[in-house]
Amino acid sequence: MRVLYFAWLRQKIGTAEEEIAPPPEVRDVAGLVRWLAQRSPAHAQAFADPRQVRAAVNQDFAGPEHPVAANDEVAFFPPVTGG
Amino acid sequence: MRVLYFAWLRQKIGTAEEEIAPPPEVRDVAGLVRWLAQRSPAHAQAFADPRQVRAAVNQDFAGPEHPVAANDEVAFFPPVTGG
Amino acid sequence: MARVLVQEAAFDLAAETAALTAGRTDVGGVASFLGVCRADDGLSAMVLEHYPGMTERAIERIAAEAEARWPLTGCTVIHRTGRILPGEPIVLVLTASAHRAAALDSCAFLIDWLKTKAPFWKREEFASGAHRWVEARAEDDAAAARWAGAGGA
Amino acid sequence: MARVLVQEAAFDLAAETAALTAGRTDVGGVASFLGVCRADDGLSAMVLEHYPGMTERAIERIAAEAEARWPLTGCTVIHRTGRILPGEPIVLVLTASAHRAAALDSCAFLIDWLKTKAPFWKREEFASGAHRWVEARAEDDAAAARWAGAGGA
Repeated sequence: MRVLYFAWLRQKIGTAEEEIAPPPEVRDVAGLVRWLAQRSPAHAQAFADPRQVRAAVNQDFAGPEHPVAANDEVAFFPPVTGG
Repeated sequence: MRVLYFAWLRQKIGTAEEEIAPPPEVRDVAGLVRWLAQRSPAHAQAFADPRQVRAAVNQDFAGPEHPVAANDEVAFFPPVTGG
Repeated sequence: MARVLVQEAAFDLAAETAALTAGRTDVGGVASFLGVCRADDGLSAMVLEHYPGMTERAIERIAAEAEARWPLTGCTVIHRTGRILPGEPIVLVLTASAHRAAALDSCAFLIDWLKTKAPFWKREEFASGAHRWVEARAEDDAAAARWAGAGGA
Repeated sequence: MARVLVQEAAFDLAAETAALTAGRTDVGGVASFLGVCRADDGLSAMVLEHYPGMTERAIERIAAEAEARWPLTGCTVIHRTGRILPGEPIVLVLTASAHRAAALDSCAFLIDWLKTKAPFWKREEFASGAHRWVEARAEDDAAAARWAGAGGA
């Protein structure tokens, strides 16, 4: 599974992208967040307030219950501020 | 009194502008329209349907009851179609 | 104060837009509406007549009203007159503000007003040689009326 | 189909506008919104990050929705990324239609959407050396929400 980070999530975690292989019990975005938050203190800090984090699965916005699978591209980022 | 005509009123009356001296009983825009309509068959035709005619007195839109005086500039035209 | 021009000549959209942001850093958005001559029903040209003097005054007054209702940093209205061919621009409204809503709303307000209250008259000329004066449209009056009482200030 | 560009380079407003009317006579109006970088609070630069791939797809999708909701003859969205200085343009939305209301409304719809749903993130850099990520604004969400369910088609 490919995970991307943008904006301050990228800065806090210290990488823009990582290849991960979460265990089978990680089935949705919320489960993936919980699992990622345990990878390092930096991850824990980045995901400390889930209300500040948005996700996309395969380049579509996705809520906490959205399923994730082995070949997905999952991105995490703050609320968007374009325009 | 200076009277200006625009668009099809100008075309029907055959002039863009005329200098007139209506009698003292012509006190407002409606009275001026009635008086002008009697000046010629062309004037009568131009003012035949007063609902199609708008007026300005001294370059401000004016309704039928707006007063008119000797030194005024009074304009008649159809509803505007700019933009 | 707004820049208001009534002229036969074409105008330069890029230069007019640049003038609203040149040398300043408090402009967050520039909204614009460019009205263009369509060739409906075989139209070959549009001839615009106006009331010199009154037209400029009336546009300056409504632009001042827009500047009072919305916090604009700049406002430009250019309306052409004379003979205009299909595809050519007729009118340009530009509004600039720190925030986009003020720019977008005031731009719509001004073009709705120009359609219903500015002393311009359009005559359509057709390839057949026929011509006719454009009639005012009730939907334009309705669009202009929705601004009455609304907005800030 | 809309023209959608996400790029670091500046864009040419006049050329983009001209492209929407070139060679056609069914365009009655072109509405545009140009978003510009302000220098609030001593800001020295804005740095825009995006999600390559998703950004373009998301904009193309919303532009297609605008084209379904309003009878547009053309639509262009250009959003810059990277480092942008105060006074420089950030985003351009252009919509063209036979009638002005469709152009004006769809332009406002697209810029409201870009502010709340397009995957861009802004970081502000200040003359002091400080920097901060811009936070999403509730009023932008409200502006975008007013389009839900409204509009034609």
